[in-house]
Amino acid sequence: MSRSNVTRRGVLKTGAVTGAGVALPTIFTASSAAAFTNEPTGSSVTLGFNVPQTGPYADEGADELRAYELAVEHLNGEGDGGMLSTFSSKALQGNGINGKKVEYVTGDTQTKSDAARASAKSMIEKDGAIMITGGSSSGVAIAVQGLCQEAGVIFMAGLTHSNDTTGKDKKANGFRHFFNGYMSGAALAPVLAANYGNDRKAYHLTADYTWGWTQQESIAAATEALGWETVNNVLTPLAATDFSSYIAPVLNSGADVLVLNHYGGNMVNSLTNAVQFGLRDKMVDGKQFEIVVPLYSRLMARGAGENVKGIFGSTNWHWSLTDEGSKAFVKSFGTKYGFPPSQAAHTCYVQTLLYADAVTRAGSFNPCAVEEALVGGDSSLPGISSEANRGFLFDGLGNGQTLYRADDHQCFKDVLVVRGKENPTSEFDLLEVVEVTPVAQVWYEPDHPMFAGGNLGECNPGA
Amino acid sequence: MGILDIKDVSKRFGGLQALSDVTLSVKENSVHAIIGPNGAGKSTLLNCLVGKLIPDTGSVMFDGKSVLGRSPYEINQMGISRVFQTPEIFGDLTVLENMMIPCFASRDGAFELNALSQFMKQRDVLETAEAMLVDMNMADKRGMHAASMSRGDKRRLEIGMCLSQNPRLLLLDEPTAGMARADTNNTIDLLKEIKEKRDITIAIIEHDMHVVFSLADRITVLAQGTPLVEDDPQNIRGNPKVREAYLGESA
Amino acid sequence: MDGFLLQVLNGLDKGSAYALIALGLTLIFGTLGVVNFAHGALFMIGAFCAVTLQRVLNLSFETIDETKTDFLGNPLKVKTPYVESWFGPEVGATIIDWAVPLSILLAIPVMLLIGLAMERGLIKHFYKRPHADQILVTFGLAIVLQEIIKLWFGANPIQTPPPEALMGVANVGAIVGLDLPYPIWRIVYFCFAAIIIFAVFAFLQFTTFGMVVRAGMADRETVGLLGINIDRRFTIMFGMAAAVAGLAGVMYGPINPPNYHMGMDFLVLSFVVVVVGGMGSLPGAVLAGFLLGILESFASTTWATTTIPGINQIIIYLVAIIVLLTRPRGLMGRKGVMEE
Amino acid sequence: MFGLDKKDTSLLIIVAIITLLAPFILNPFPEGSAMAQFNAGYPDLMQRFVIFGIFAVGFNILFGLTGYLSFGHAAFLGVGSYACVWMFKLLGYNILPGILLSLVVSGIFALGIGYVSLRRSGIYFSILTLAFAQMSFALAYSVLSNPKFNLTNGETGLQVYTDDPQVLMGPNSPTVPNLFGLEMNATYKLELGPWLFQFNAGYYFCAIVMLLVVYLAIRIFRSPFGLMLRAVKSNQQRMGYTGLNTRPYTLAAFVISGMYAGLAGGLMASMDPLAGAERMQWTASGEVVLMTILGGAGTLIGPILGAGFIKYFENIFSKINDNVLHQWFAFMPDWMENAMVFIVHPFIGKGWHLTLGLLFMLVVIFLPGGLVEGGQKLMRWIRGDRRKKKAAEKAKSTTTTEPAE
Repeated sequence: MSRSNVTRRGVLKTGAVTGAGVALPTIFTASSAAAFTNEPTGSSVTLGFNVPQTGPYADEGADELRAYELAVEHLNGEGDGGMLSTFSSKALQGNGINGKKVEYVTGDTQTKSDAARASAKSMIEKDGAIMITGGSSSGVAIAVQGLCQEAGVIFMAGLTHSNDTTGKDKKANGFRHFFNGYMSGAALAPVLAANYGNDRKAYHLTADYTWGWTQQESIAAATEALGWETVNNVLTPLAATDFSSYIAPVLNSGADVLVLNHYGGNMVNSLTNAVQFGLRDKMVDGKQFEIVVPLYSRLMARGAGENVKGIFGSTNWHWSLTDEGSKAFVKSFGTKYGFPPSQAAHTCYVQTLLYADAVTRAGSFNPCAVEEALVGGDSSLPGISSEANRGFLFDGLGNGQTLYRADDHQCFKDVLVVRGKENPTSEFDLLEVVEVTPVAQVWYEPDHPMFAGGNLGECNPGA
Repeated sequence: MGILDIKDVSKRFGGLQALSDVTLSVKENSVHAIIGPNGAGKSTLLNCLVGKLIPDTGSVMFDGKSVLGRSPYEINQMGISRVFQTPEIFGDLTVLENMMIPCFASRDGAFELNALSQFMKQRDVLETAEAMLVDMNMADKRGMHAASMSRGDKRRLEIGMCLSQNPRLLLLDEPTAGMARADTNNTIDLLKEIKEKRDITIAIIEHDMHVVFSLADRITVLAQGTPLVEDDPQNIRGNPKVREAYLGESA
Repeated sequence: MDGFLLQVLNGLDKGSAYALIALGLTLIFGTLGVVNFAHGALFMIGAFCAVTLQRVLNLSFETIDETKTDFLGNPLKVKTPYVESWFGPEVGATIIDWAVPLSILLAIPVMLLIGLAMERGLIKHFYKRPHADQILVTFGLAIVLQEIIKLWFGANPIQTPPPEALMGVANVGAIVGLDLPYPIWRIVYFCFAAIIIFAVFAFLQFTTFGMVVRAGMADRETVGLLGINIDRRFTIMFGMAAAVAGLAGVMYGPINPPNYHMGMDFLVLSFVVVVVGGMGSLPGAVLAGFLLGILESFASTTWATTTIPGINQIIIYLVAIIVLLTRPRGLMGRKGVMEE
Repeated sequence: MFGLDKKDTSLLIIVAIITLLAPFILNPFPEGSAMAQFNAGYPDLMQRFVIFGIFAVGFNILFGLTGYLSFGHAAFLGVGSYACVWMFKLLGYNILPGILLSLVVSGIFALGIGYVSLRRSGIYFSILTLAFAQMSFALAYSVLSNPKFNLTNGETGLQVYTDDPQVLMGPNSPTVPNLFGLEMNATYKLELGPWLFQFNAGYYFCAIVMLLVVYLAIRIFRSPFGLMLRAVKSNQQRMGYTGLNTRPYTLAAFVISGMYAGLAGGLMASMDPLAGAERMQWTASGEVVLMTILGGAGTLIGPILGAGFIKYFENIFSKINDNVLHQWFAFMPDWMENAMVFIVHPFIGKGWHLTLGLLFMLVVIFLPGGLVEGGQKLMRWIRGDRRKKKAAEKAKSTTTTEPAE
């Protein structure tokens, strides 16, 4: 079953080309010969790594870039091979992708949707990138995903946690390995209930933009289902640096849990401020006051320092995992760079491998063939009975058995609930894995109300 | 009843009574000088005439119409032009461009969105402006940057700009202040020539008695915000009150 | 009531930072007539003085602990700061603990030097240039400074915790019988800001140096005619303004962990503060700083955001517009400054 | 020609030739060569050059002529983009209604903001415009994207979804922005030996629009209206006492330049149908100020040069990574190669901001009149050099003839 089709666009464009080409001494026109956008014709293939290199997420971007370089090395058969040996699919041989040497270009998203699209466009138009990957925020991921859909290349999302990326804004050419707000809520809520009890009053501080809203909605729904009450939800401006005026009202609100739906610099500052105001030492009606940070990142945890100790959150992956895949990845990353990889680095590395694997299995770089290989399988996760439980099942990439689901191009896998470590042994040892929430618990149907409204559309091979 | 009638004008700045009950009339086609010691309120009075200040009480009528509450540009459009103590010209523009702007203002009014034609091709304006440059003896400087000229030339340009609008009343605020003797004499000659050639009323504020007595038909002496005397030049010269208040030295 | 007072405290605290930055900006603008877009960067460098001292104090030698392993499974290297081995673990730990307050000692000379170098090396050549050029060149400098910091310290925020003794909260309302828990360090910051502001005003009011500078702010040419070397004094003023910004930055670290772009975050806001206060007016800058801080705090309360959605996002700008339209030269501005 | 004098006509013609041949001029290096990294002749960047050129030319009408420094012009660009994308969503992908609405909406916005802001001058005006723009940004980023009333789609940016009404779209209409069927992303690629040149419909559309608005700008510069605007900058006091009302002049300039910004915004959305809120942020407003001053405020061509300069940096320098550096320096011995990479590393890729900051400073310090002044100096130097040479030759010839006498 191939979903590739000759689009009207292709025909029209050829028409335009012939029209425009009359007056010019045409020697060879590249576009008319290609079956899809940027079909690699030489001995190499170019991937586009689009990460934030400037702006507040530059450190995460740098870590993503390290992971990409590592992945390219491994794909080209250099280095120790990393997860290539633990990956359940054995299509990748370390001889590039489909026998073509992997080359790459990098760009700067600046964590702005405009700049990210400009950068991605230059990769596609100038450098002939066949796949774009990366990013450290949902706004950028969704914007670039839309662009790749229009341009007819594959987009392998980096760090993006908003439900919308594979919900209302999902696209046939876009794929997400990272988990999302709903999964965070579903994984975190039971752990929170087990540790803090079912009778809690939560106060939410939420970053006032799309990602913040979807995460808040997810966490509130999941905790309320277990008996918690959501006392208040206050939206904070993205540009806020000092959260004191948002934290102060929490003191007298009667709430006994503070949920910080913040990420990056916002999270570091709001958590620091919350601890400053003594919230962690506060007692409300005989209960210890608690703080929760639903989406954790080790790089951010480092910025928040001492303040993260004992605070629950969820994460996509952590370097202290002991499965073979994680160990192999941490080893090759740590050996090369001298410190363990972040979750952003992990998801980017894995996405690159998954793409390469899909191309190799499909035997073609055609985005439609890649889509078919990446999610078109009939395998399914054990223990979940659902129509939607089908796609490409793989293992050995650090998260256990994982399903790339056909219906929305979202990966389903176990989710890690972590807690800030009380006695870290090193500057990297900041989080400890409290629970690995099984995938069945974070499963949702594609038509779940939080994800409804979108349409994958059809894969677009471009040209 | 003159072309400009100032009646009972008072103005206070905080604790300072700058003008109190000034009444003054300027006759058409005359040169009326207003003199007085520093702080007598000359500049305040002038500012009240051109809309920069609004007096607390009193009225200022120009040709039967009140100027009070109008903006400087409206008052200019009524026919009053002002020359400043330090020449106010468009320093970044060329002399010719400087001269064309008042011509446009006279032709097109206070605002005209004329964004597509070329200003150098507006024949009528160009001709008026160039004629005025010739009148002012500045035709050879037409392409110069206005800011780079001597102070005397700037003054000459400013007066020319005012005249090019054919004002009915020309207000001069110490036109020779800070000028060398030669420049001062040139300016006096220029003003005399204007007075002879044109149907124009001139009100002049001046420190330099030489200038005042060579030009004025009528003189008002202002002291501490009030008109002390108004008379013909020859009478002012001999008036003891004036000597006491203004010249001081003989008292 | 408690909530109300807490927000007043928050406002004063935010206002302290605004006021200190705006004070420095106004000193520079008032004396030198230069619009300094790099002032936020000076604030940021101040904060990184604290980070640097913290790093220096934490310089460590490594010993290998065979019993533990690191993330790659190799024996763990345990780091011991030199300070601890020199002064003994306890004294050493205390010194490290007090890194932020100690940084003041480092920041004053460093910031003065940076300020002097900036004025002599760059700003000096821009006195006669249009404000737009000044803005552009100092903006360029701000970018360069912040990128250099980013190169060394990375983009992520870095914790600079306050000394153990100044952590936690104190009940500031206890005296009047109210329950007003407030973070100690924020109280420290407010007091610190008050002292600096007071010191600057006293300096300008009561010293001959200050008198000359004030006269120079009022009319530069006249003072020049008196044969006083006003330029040198202005250079020193620039250094002082830089030091004020730097100190504001040093002490700000424990409130919010410093990152390389914190200067830019404050820049626009502090310009709004300066303008609302009135260009060139020192009391205006301080007043506007506290005023906007308090208004910002109140706008972020649930009451305000439910009454007018999004008010917390725009309050500062809204106030700026209203003030500028009703009071043409800001709250306490002088006539004719920066209007051409 | 075209109602312009000789000098302006030749300037316009030169600009026209350069823009139309840009695909060649910007791609001087053959594909695959190490220098290909510096090629800028791909559709997206070429589009950006001309669109930001339009933005800067419009800004210059306000700032260069009247001296009013607006720090909030990006708001009009953003509003223009939103208006255009909304037209795509409601009517369909034909760009004409979108661009027209951009012009109208940004004009109305500029009229409102200008009317209020122009009551003040100097830095007070700058801060007022900044405040309005920052408010627009904050509102667009979050408040106006709440699920109940989603006008801007916030963080992600406003984009077209398949379930949008698009009432004018027939079953065969293109599903990308187009001008009566001519798709904006249609690109004709010409390979000449190792060179690859790309001719993009969208670029040429933008380029033609830019030529039109540059022509309009020249007309404005040379008109009585333009003269009045320059007079405003030079001496507002004299303006008033010459019987001219400055307020409508400045307001008209503000609205015109706001509409230029809106047009640029509409074109941006037409080239890439997504409108992000960051377009309205103060840094974006600052960028156009930088472009204009960098190129030469008050000059006709300066702002376009400045826009090109900054966009080139943003898009080309940010993409150079260590890998590329190693390729460049591969001919050196290893230690030297590594040393060179180490030295250059801070200035490229993630360090492009640093390079840009340094260049700003250099240009402002040494070329107060911007790049245009730099160009003039260079021309003068070349000419002066030639003249000197001639003079020297002349001197020589006289000296050589002397002995003959």
